[in-house]
Amino acid sequence: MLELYDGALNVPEILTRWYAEESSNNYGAYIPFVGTVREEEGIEGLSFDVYEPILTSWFEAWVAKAAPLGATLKMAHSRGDVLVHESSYIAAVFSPKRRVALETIEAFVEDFKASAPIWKYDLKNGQRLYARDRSTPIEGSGLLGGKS
Amino acid sequence: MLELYDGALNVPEILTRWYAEESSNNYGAYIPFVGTVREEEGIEGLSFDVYEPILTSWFEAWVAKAAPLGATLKMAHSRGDVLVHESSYIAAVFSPKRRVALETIEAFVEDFKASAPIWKYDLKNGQRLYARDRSTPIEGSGLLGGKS
Amino acid sequence: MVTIEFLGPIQKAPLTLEAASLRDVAEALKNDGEMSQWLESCAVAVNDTLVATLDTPLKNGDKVSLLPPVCGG
Amino acid sequence: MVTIEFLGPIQKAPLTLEAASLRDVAEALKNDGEMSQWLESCAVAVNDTLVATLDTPLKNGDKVSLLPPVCGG
Repeated sequence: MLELYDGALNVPEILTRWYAEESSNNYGAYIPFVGTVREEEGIEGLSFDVYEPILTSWFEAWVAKAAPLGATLKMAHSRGDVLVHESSYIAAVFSPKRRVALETIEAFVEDFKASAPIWKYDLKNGQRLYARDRSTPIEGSGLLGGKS
Repeated sequence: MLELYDGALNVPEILTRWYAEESSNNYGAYIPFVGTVREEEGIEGLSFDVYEPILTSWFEAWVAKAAPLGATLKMAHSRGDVLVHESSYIAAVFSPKRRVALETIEAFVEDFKASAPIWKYDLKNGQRLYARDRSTPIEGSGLLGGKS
Repeated sequence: MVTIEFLGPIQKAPLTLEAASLRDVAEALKNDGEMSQWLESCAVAVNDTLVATLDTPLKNGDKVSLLPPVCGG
Repeated sequence: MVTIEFLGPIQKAPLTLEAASLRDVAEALKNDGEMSQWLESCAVAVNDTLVATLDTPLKNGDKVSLLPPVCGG
């Protein structure tokens, strides 16, 4: 399940609801990863643009990859502004055994960082500034910029 | 912080309280690992003995190891009986950045499995049976059994 | 006609143009000074599927999306 | 006198005995049929610190703990 919210995530509500949803599915391990906006370089917060169609297909591809391992994935992300010390991202894995859960959460979070179509902006002095130097080109980028 | 409880853990309460406790400490990543009792081989649940003095020093050594990475650790575990689909274990890491959090939760959970002085029993047909074949000798075991 | 849309931080309104393949889109955008800084770092999707070759054919009504470098989380 | 305690699944009441080092404890327990199945797989702590050698000295009042294979989680 992929959930998008306007503004900061309600972390207790999400972690608790996901735990309850899977409580009778006989998973032995539940690992959520919660990402929170850090106060640094004088920012007031971050802001996010999300392109939902491609995010959804990226997420569904991950769900399909996790299924043969017996694992289930969930994700929540913010759209728009999230202030410092608020949370903007939760990814979670449920699996029968701990090894699959530990390996899957790591790969899922790292691929999210590299591939998910979400753009981050610093909120600073009332401006919304694209965080270009912390952003990663999606694999295969540059197709349109090749020598012709 | 190390927390021991009689019986199953209140997972929503613990996950939420830990999140709140660290909410103004500028951590960017929070990863709890929640361990839940699986229904398998006809067990009614598991039961745990905990030897608190050595568990505490094991945990404090981990806290000291995580501190130079800027990371904070928390752990909760059950004593006594925990029924199937209830949870008995939560380990969590908070850190400024995701890589440290992902690497630390994995190492912390794996060392817990290998070293923490906790003994597991199957609850089956009203009996409490030591899960010897799923248990691991602590590193250095056998000292007293050497040839004399 | 195909529609070209620019995602995230690229401040540019959608374009429509005639194109038989992505190669035609690449040619058109290279002549757009505003876009030159982005082309090297953008991924490309056709109808919301990422594509890997300029030979990707386009037909009337297709949507081409440019995705600049990402940073979720 | 030192006290020997048996943790977790070892169903055995604590013992007290005279011992100048862990070597003396090992000798005493090897003659205890009930314990032989456990010795190969137990870790040993003195006053709640795990130890690695039979030469560990013991003094009056010390506590020696035997820790059988573990499985938390």
